[in-house]
Amino acid sequence: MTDFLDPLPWLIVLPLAWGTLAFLLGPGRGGRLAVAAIALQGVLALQLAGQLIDSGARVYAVGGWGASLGIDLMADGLAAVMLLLTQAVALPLAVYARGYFAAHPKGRALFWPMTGFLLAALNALFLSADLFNIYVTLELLGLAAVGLVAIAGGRQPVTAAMRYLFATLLGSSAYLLGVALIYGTYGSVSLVVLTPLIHSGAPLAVTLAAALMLLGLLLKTALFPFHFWLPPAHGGAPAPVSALLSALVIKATFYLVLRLWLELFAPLTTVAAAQLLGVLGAAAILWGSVLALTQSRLKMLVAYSTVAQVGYLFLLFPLATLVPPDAADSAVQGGVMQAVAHGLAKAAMFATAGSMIVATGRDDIGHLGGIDTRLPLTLFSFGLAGVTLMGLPPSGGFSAKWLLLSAALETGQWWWVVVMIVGGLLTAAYVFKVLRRAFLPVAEGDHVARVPRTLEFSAFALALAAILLGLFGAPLLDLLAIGRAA
Amino acid sequence: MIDPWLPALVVLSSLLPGLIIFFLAESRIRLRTTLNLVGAFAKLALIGVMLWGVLNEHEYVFRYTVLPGLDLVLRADALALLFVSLSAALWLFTTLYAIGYLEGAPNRSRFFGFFSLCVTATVGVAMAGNLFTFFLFYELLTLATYPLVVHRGTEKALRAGHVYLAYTLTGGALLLIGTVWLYGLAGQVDFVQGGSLAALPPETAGQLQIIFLILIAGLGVKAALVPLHGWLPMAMVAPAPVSALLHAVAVVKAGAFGIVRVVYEVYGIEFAQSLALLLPLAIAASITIIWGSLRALFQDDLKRRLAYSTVSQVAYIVLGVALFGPLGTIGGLVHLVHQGIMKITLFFCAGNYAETLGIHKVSEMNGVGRRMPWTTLAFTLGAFGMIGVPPLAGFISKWYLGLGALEAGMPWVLAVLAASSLLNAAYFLPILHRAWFRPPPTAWPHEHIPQRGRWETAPLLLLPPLATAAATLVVGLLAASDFSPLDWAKLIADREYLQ
Amino acid sequence: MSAALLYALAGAALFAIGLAGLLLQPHLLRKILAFNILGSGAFLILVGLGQRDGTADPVPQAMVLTGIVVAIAATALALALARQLLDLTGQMRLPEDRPDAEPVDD
Amino acid sequence: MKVWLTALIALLCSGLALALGAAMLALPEFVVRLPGQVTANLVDSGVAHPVTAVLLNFRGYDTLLEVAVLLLALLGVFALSHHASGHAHPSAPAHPVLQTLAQLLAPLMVLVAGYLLWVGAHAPGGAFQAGAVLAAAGVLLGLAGLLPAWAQPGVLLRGGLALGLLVFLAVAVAGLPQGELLHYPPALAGALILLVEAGLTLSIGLTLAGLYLASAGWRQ
Repeated sequence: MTDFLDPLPWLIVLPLAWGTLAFLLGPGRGGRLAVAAIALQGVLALQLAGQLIDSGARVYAVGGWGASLGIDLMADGLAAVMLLLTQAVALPLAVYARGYFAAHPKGRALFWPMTGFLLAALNALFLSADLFNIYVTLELLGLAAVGLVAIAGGRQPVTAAMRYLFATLLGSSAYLLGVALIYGTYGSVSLVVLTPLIHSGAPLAVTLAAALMLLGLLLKTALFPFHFWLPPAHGGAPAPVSALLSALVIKATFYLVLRLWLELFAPLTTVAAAQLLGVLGAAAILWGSVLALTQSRLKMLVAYSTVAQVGYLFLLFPLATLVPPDAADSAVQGGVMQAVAHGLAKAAMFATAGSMIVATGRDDIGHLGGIDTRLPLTLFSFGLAGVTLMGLPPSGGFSAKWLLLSAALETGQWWWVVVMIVGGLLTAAYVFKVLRRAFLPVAEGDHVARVPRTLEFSAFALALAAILLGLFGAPLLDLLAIGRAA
Repeated sequence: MIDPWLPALVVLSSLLPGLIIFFLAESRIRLRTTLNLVGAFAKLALIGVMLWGVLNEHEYVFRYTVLPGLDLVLRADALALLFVSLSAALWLFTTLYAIGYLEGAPNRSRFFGFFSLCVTATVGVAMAGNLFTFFLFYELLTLATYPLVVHRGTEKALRAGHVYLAYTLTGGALLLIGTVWLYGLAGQVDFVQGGSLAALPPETAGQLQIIFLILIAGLGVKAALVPLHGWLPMAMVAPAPVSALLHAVAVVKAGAFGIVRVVYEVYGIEFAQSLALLLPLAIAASITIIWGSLRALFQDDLKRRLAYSTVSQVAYIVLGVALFGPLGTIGGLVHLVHQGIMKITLFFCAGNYAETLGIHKVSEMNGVGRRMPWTTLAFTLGAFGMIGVPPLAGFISKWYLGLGALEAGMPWVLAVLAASSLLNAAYFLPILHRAWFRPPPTAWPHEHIPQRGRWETAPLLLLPPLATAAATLVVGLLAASDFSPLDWAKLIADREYLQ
Repeated sequence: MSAALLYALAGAALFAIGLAGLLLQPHLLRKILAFNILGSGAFLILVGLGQRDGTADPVPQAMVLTGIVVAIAATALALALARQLLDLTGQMRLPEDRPDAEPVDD
Repeated sequence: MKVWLTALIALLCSGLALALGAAMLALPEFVVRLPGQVTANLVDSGVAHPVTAVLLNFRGYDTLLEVAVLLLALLGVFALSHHASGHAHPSAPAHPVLQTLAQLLAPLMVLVAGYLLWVGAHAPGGAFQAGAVLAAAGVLLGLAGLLPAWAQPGVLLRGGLALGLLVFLAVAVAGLPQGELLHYPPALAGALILLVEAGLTLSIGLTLAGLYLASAGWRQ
């Protein structure tokens, strides 16, 4: 009977099931079901992590066939970390969304089913060990995300969704072409089978495939200069959606880039390519931060901040490629820590931004006066999230920055140090641009309403988690180490 | 065994009240006050216990591993306690003063919340056991003081806040770079008496010199070393209690204290000397001393004049650090305490003049001594202390600094001290002359608080400055006795020069 | 050089054409068609390379069936969005949206 | 400027095509071959047709997610039609000849769909082909103005749309006690696959039809 309760398959089946049931229940229904189910998913993710800690990484053959004929799922430390992040972000956001759509019903009709499918896609993607199956999860993820962006209707969101759809389809098509080439070369799409086969002397088709797949995924991750689609999409969607997209969806494709780079295509990676990724990351940090600083709409500011924070993720590649193993380890740890910290903090930031918009009735940084007296907890949460993004201690963001900085100095790549420090200062600039406004008294003609308690506390939980990650990050790194043949 | 937890408790004793106060309704005045005072007294009690322990060679260390190779360490050693007791004592006075000062003002929950966070950060800085922990609280201090600086919410305040952030966050960034670099070279460097870097291979000397430069630059911003002092005079827009705390204990002292830690307990004074790092530091300090005093001369705004005087006075501490030899050390460390007591007195008084009579400018102070004799008396004591008139606190500091200069073989420093003393006199005595001997104007600029019987102003505004003024006198007179700041500074100096 | 490989080469051409169309055509309907050509190219390559040694391979065929359904779903959503955009803006192309200029529709 | 961009993109695309071609012509021998494995395991797969075996057994998990993708697309369309400027109204009744034709054809198409579903087990065919034919019938009736456009599907319709995925999920989970997700006991495999396919046919038919009918009512 233990097989029946194995958490691994349920992490994929459960969200699919409750998503479908929510659709069955009818427009706007299923919120309570979702919260309960996501809580259960959290338990499952913890249980899975426990299994890994006890007995190491595991491979799961769906249908009992096993690679290459069947599809394998694989759970190692990296996957477990991402799964934990996903459920940890989704649960408070689900609570938040119930309150948000109660106060702000636009777009609630199909939010829950789509969110169910989105979470299913994420969990499936993190667990998949089959290149073609990953393609299917990518499409499920992409369509769910696009649907959620358009969910509230209106000119700007629909335009953003259209642009986002083309970007994500182009990305997954490039990825699919890569898969086709890989299958055409080796006759299999199973990571387990392929990893030992690919070596530095691989045929041109494989190099081409690697380039296509990575490019497609970078487009979906909105790494500069592929970020054009992100700000309108994340800035235009309803707050809970923006939070889900910024916190999780782009992390999924980053996770794939990381996996492919570190494992499947490791023999093909070069220092030049890694430096290029780093340069793009640096450009993203500076460009995104500067644009965030120039925004007048709160959610657009937060969206551009995502563009910038994505850049930090890619600094790990030059720091982890063809360098001494301990430096590489700390770089990868830093990158993953950044992904987790940013996930929590950005979710909190979009959630608090949503609360402020609900309270002031407008998405305008110039009219935040009075927030600090009416919504102190919300503003406090925004500040905490900002601290994480700035990379100040104690926070997950700081731990990430620390690990990346040490890796940079250890490998003598001081220029990344400069980028990270400057990026941190720019982040402070745009975070305080919001805070200083919120400290002002209410302007004439403005009115700041109270918002439901659930909005304030769910956002606070996320921000607090981002901070606590800085104090209790060590166990996460231990989990991450499982199954990494470093 | 509770010992390891004592330092953590000292931090929590103001952190928890602060966090609770944030979410208190504006009207819950009594509860807020109680929380503040309970926190303050609890802190003092804990410190008392640890003072006794440390005197008997006992150490209180709290250690928690954040990441592999990255520990959060709180250590209550002699040096830490010197600073912690100062902060805790002055926090109590400032809290009382602030309660009186902000009576009926808006956003008091926010104010006292951040006020407590600010003190939390300061004691954290004081008890930090390694550079990472120090950096953590150093940044927390920046974040906690920003809302206090912009508290009034005026355009001027917001601009000042901007400048303040620009300076301090950049300083923090430099400190971070230096810390990471040093950790990369030497692993995690805990603060230990005599320093720990001397053991490194000689070829790293060059890097160590650069790192020292970066660290001092990062710390110099908060310590307001010229030319990194630009934010300090602007931050004067903050309410008086904030300025008092910023100048006497919190921000500038955090910077100066950091320099003390880096020189004595990271590099080690001998090693720093051997790397030829002390002379440049001494020169920088001397320039700051003179420059600050010169600028102070030309300020008509009372608080700005005091601000520039702070710039110059804090540099005394750095100067003492830079003088190789126990006497210089004693002079610098004891001034850390003395300057705090004297400067907070002066700011309390400045606040009183402004709150009671609306006096903001030196030129408006004619005859104020007759209207507010007690406040003016306190101000006079503080000013004389600053000038270095025996037997007041300031005299003790300058005396030991002078001896230290000779001991370190830098006689030119005596000239600097003399010059700055003259300048101090030049910008303080005119104020006293106006206050005592000029006839009062027919009407004060803006009289908020009328004379009430023997009370020239609100009791909560009058008592704290009198207390601290008295302290200025006492620490000077009883410098030779046990537990005086001087005595404690000697204890520290002995331990730093043990080897 | 087997017939299957010929299909794959045709697929490569289709993919390139589709890619160019997707990037260059401003009209949404053309973009959507271009995406379908792009996808068909990828499918052809998958099937073609899969049996380049002459033996029919059911696995890529099944994969392509899956891919086709996914492509249908994506196309349907794209068409619906384009249609909605036509209703909202009166044109079948992506406006140069500057979200800052947009009124927040609440 | 525009011209140069166009030229550049055209150049890059043709470059890609050439690179792909070159890469394909330089491929080594296969390392892994699946056709053999497929035929070897066909007996246990429960169906005789290799593609169906891969689609619903060996790689059934892909299909499970793919069904979710299809339903998700429909959700997206529904979400949009929620805010469609014009409210859904049936298109004008078509010419009587077309109407009668549609009425005649629709039952036939349902029959064909049933056949395709059944034949899929051992010859080309199966749930998707069957579903497509069903959908065609739906669209035909819609065009003939015999079906209302559905902006707001009722509970029954939602049930029909969700049925396929739910059945598939139930079957997938039913395998867990014996082994892994989607594990079919060889003895039951045929029946289970037919069950899944039956559910899928209905839902896919409704979904594909819905993708058309849900947006049919929007005003131009």
